[in-house]
Amino acid sequence: MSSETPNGGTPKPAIPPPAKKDPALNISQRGDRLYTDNGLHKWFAISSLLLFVFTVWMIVDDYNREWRRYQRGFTRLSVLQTELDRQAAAGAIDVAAVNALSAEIEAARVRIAENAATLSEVESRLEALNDEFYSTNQAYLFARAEYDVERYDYEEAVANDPENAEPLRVIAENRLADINQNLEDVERLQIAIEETTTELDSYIGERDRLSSERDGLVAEATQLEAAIVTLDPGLIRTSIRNAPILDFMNPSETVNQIQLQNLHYDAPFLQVPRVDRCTTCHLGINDAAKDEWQQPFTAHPRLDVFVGADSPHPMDGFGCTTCHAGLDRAVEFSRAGHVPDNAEQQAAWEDQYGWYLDHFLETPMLPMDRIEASCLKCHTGAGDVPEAPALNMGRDLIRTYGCFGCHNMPGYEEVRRVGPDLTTIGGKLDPEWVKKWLADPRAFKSEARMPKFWFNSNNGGPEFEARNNAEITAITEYLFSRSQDDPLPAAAPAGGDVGRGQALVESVGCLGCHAVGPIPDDPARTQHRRRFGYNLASQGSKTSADWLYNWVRDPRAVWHDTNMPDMRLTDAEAADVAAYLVSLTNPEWEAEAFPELDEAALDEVTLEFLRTGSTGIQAQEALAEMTLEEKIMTTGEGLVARYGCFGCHVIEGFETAQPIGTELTQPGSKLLNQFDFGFLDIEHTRTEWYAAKMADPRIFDVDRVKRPEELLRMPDFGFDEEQVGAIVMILTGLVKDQVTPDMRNDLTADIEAGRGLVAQRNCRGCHEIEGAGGDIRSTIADQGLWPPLLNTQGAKTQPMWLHSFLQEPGEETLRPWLSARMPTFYLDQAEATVLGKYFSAIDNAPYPFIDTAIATTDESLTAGRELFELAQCNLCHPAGDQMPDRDAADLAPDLGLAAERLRPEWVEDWILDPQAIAPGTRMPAFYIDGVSQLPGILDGDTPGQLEAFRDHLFLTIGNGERAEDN
Amino acid sequence: METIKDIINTLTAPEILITLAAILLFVSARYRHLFYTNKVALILFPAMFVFMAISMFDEDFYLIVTKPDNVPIVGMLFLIPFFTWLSMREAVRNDKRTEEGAPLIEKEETADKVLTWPDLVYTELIAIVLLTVLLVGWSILIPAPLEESANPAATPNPSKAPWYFLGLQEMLVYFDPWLAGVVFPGLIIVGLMAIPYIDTNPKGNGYYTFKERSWEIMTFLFGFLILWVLLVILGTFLRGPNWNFFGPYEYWDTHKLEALVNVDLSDYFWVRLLGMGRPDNILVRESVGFLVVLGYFLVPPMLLAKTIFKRFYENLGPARYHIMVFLLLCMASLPIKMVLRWLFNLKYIIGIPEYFFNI
Amino acid sequence: MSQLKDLLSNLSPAKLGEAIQKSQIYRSVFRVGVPVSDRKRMLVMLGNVFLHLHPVKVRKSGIRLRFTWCMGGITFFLFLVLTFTGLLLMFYYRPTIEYAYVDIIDLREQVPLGIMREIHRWGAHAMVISVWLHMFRVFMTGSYKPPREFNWGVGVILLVLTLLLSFTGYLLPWDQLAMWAITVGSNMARATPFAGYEGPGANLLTLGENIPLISSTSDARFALLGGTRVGEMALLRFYVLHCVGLPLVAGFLMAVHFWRIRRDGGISGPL
Amino acid sequence: MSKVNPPRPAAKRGEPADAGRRSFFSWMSLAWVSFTASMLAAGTATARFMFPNVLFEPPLTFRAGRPEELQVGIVDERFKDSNQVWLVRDGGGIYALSTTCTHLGCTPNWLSAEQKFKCPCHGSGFYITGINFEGPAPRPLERFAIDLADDGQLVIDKGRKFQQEKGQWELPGAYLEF
Repeated sequence: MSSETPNGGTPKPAIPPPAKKDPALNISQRGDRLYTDNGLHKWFAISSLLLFVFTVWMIVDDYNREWRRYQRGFTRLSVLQTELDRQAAAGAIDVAAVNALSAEIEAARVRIAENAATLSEVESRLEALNDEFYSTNQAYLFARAEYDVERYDYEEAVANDPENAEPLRVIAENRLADINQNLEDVERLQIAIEETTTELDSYIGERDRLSSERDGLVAEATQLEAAIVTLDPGLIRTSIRNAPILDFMNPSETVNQIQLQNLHYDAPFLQVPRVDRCTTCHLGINDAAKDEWQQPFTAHPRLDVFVGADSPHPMDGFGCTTCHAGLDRAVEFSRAGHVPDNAEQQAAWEDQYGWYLDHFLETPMLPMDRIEASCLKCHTGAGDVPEAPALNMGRDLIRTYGCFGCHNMPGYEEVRRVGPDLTTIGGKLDPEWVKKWLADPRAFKSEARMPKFWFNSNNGGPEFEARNNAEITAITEYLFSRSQDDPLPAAAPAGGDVGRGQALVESVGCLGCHAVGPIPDDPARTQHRRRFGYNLASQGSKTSADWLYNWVRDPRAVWHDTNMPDMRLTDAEAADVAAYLVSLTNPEWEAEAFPELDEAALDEVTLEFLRTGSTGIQAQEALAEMTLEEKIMTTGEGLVARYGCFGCHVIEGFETAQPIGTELTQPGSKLLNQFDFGFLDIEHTRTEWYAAKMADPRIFDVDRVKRPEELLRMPDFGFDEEQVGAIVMILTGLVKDQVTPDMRNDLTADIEAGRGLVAQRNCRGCHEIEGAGGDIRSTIADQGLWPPLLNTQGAKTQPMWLHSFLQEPGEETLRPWLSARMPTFYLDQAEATVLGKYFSAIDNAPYPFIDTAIATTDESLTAGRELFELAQCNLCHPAGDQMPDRDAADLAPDLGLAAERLRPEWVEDWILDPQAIAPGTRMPAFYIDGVSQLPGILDGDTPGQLEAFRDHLFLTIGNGERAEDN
Repeated sequence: METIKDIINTLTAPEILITLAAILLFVSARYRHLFYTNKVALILFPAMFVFMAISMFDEDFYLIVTKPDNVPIVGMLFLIPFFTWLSMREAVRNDKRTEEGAPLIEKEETADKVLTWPDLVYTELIAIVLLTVLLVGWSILIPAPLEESANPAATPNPSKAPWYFLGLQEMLVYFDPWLAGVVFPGLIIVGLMAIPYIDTNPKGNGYYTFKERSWEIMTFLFGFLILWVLLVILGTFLRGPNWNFFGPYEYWDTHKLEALVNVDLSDYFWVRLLGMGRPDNILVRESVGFLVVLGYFLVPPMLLAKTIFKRFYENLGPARYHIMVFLLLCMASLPIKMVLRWLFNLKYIIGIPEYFFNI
Repeated sequence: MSQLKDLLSNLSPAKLGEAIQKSQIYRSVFRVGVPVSDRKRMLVMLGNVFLHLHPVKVRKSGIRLRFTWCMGGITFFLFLVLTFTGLLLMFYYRPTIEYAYVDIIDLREQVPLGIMREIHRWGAHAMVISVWLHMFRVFMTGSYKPPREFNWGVGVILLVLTLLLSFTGYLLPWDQLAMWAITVGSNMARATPFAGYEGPGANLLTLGENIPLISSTSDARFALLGGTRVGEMALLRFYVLHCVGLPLVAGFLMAVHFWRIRRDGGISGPL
Repeated sequence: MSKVNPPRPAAKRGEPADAGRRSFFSWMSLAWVSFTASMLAAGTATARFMFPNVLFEPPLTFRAGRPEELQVGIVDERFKDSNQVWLVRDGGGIYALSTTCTHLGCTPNWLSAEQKFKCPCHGSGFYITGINFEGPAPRPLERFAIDLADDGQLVIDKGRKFQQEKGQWELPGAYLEF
């Protein structure tokens, strides 16, 4: 600082006189230097080299993305495959035909050469004509443009200056005359050109036709060859267009994306359109020919349902992450949110892709066993979703176990509580049974649906025993004290027969919804709908014959809100069934007795309730003044509220109580930090939490120190692993993602409502609908006695008939040979309409009005009669009063009802190919590949014959309406 | 191994860590000619590095240290001690030279001026290139963090301010937001800007020295290293869910509970000392607090002016002296409040939540 | 042929260099030529708009790395890096809550050289540290002492601006990290005495008995966020401040800072 | 950094420090070559940054309904806004016209009364076939590849275009015969 003034004065940089130091002197050897030049250069060189290396590294690192590897691999494989195809196509070329054509072409050439002089004359004529046409046409166009202007001038004058319009009109009209002349010239020339072209064609046309024919023979191989060149234009070209930095100019390796304007990545409080980039690596996903390829190139396994352009969920409209979840924009394996299906796959992925779970990803992909959860985004109804067995199982479980009783769940707001009405418990059960039942429902029958509240993992220790028994006793006594025991409508007549009863139960259709004892292993899930109703095992140890008699005779008279339909049993039949059910007992159970009440334990519980809202001392005093009866009532009422019994049962005084469970409106989007994992050593994910909770609802109390009233209260349903998985799937599938209404255009409210009602009434317990159901068939050996398939019901029956049949199925007997009967479901108008619309909607059939008037001719009617006789329809079908002489099991439906029941067009389809509509039907096929086997009638004309069948059936047999001939 | 980890976990508790660091700072300054030497550096910094490297084997340590946004603080763990050591070493050397009557290191060359081109310009260019290399390498190896998209409904646990503000967030444990978040930051800025005007010591201008300005340097080091950098490091590495303290080798358990019950001074005075209820009138209730605070800012300046700060008072004149003491008292209030909290669970000296006025 | 040989021999790098240096274009741009003599070295420093930030000669001790740690220069260079990368990032970033987050994802997933974001972020962190170390060094060498008191003050403001720049940039990715760091940070503003609605004295600012003037929509925090929570307006405000407001002020003050270094005698040293 | 240069005896005037000079040049040229190379690399990288790998625009290939939906001689403007394409059906088939004027890229209007496309920017006129006939437009409107998908829908591929002046309208794909 010696030369600079400390007060901020500018130091004048004194330029030293050059004489002092020699500028030519090597500067680095001078004393007034801090560094040597060489040293600085060396440092600069090293750091610059480093900089260069790092810059290149940066570019390469940025360029070298994972997806490029896959795209290269895919191209390589595609080239190989195309080459194989090309070789196959080349091998398939008919060489002889090609050679023959070549020879012919040569001959044609020769002929052309012979006429060379004529040909060139025609060609030059054509050229001259074209020239003339051009100039004439030009003149016409110019004139036309002039005319347009003049016409506009005239029009404008008419509007604004009418007095001077007339001369303008004249000008325009004159021009129009010219133009028409021009146009005529043009058209004349056009004709001349056309004629000359035809003339020319007569000389060279054959050669051209032959050439294109020859090209057609080798077209496939040529195209494939071109395709190979497109795929692989050579190493140098490929490398240059995909080189780092240069790859913005028409690269073949690109990030592919599907933009979905109607589907949103659901960020909080806003919706960002999804941009799915999955196809950047999954390159063959949409190509059925690639179904055998390795991941990530393989085609989607179900192109008929997903991704395919013709499927209900085409890729362009639905993308990938809508169902699979994951980060839509990601193009790197782990960041995209891939989730392994199992530990084995996880190990393989870690090895192969360096897989890790991105904890910042809100929606990682769903593993394959839970992928069906995504269906819930659109398929919001309560019914079954086609092709989603696990999802449907979960919905079955929620419906039958009534999760919505304690938890608010979307879609179940209107569904009634699943448990029996307890306001009349005294007339049905006795307290001792109820206590034992509450203590362990599954000891009574393994298929009990009542969950276990006591003796679970958090209150099962010996120190809880007296307390549990006191609680059970208090609740039971409380319920019975509140019961209004209306007398049963009727007493059971004597003489019910166990054997007859059993036969009835097994034949009239009870087994569509009920099973007796455990259902054997059912991996294909063909019998699970028989769990819809309560299992009938051990009934005799539970209720009286009187009660059962009244129940099966007319369920609604006992409980107006029941789902049980009326089987229309006679009194005697009802008595038989009651007798059979009473005979099903559980002796082991009956031998057990429930322990006596421990009053001290009861006091403890009572005190807990008294303490709320008052001090401990007040509570003690109040307790001391209470009788045992009062204690039981106080405690019972408190316990009903604490455990939320009213969620499933109607209990007097609790009709409007609010459900006690956690709300489950969007459990799949619930934030992870809102879950209490306690001290449980499981992975901290939503799925794991739900799975642990469902397997043992009290599990999160493990290692926690709590007072009894603070313990977790959710009861144990005894779900097995599969059931846990199914429920967890539903829970994780209920997410906040919104789907715009357009996405559901093909999934109408009619279909959703119908599917819901079908599930609610368990129609599929007996019938197959949309390809699923008919569970009762496993109990009926004789195929002829199976309930009808309803797969094409909408196309088959008339809506009006279906409507009335559904409401009153007892009115007419369609299939008198069946012992199983369509029960009366007491469907109201609205419900019958829902089903009618549903069946019509899934078959795309018109609803509700259809035209059954048939246009026919007398000839057709006669032919129909003949056909009917030749085909011997009445061998199996009753028709009006004609009854075939056969076993009931071998009969077919009554044709007398056809005219009012069936849709005419369906009848034709049915007769043409019954197996196509109902595979396995015993209806014979009269047409093989659409060819009539009765050539004698109507000259064997298939459509004519089908119409004749129809006409006979509807007009002659069914007395249907004949349309006006015209 | 586990025992060592447990010991370290215990030692890094805020009260112990801050106390230990303060002691280390003062002891090392006292014995600076022993501590700030090349030998110590050659042992200390490799040791720190080995310590970090070994600690990386601990899962919890690894998790918190490798969080992308924490990487700068890991860098700071080395940079700040290194530069502290470097400046103190230079200072110690200079002081020794002064004692021996030799010229300062800087002075030795002062007369010798060099041309800016190329000596300075060229070295600057090299520095730029090397820094770019560092930055590019850092960027290639560590991707910038990107978590879930913002969600006002889901508060992450813990929620932390950007790392350079974590000192303030740590201060919020001890002071109300209006103090820790507004007044103190304001005072830090004002105080920093006031330094040249308060520090009238003409010595030590333009060279490293400790002896000639030990008071200024110790105050600054205490403020910068302990009350800022250490709190940033503490806030980054040792504060977990619910702003609970977690040792470097401790799992961040969301459910960890700490007893954080604390009481106001008014409570101590009226309830515990006088055995009566707290008065209803706010001013009466908090009168003790007001007296303490007023006393804190009024009494020490006068006392100090007569005793140990006599020299300052004489040199600076009343205006500068009082500003300096006020700023010092504000700075000292943080460690004082910390100690009071640790020892007596004292929450507020003045607690008027009715008017958001808590000290 | 011999002419060609001449031409080729003239093509040696040295001769080519000479030819270039003789050309009018070169001389019009670089007035001085290659600074091989002391005089030219000085003229370079005086004649170049960037280089004349430095004096022509500096004290040897003043440019020793051991003395300066190079932190001021590093800070300035980082500011330039951040300006450059920030400008590039602005091409792909839309400051709206719909797009902010997905734009950042796109920078990561598909934008070529999206590494600009990493350089920007880590550069910002590095700049905060280098500013601290710069101030640390300045304090330890007592370089704030006269005549440099004012420049120290400017430096303190630049420190605050650096922190604010980093803070406003922290929100822009619009992820949880960003939103909550800013929420925690900006919540302090609501405790501003008198100006924050939960600050001491705010409830004394009333009209009459019961018309409070300071509420959550009229306090200091609102001014910062443009709303009562960290939302769309906050994102926009922070974006504008981050990209335009604060850099302008910082650039202005940097000019002052550098100018004052020269005026106050260059890099400090013992008197 | 290299160590401070100890004061050396000043070299004699005029002595060329050749040995130093050689290494001086090699280090310096290495330094500046690699520095320049890094700057060039960084510069091209920055330029590359301006070309993102994806395009947020409607896909080049789209489905345009069934051919029966089009009437002969009527210009179908359904896809004008979304995809910048007119579909025209004439007696023999269907073609897809670009809505971009070949003059300066404005979008012409279809004037059904005059049976022409008229560009509002500089008055270029095109026939329904796309041939230019008036105004400054240098060449006819371009046509896009059109094909029939398996499900019977029209597929327009804007990635392949056909220019009349190059004779490309005769190529397969430019015109869907019907």
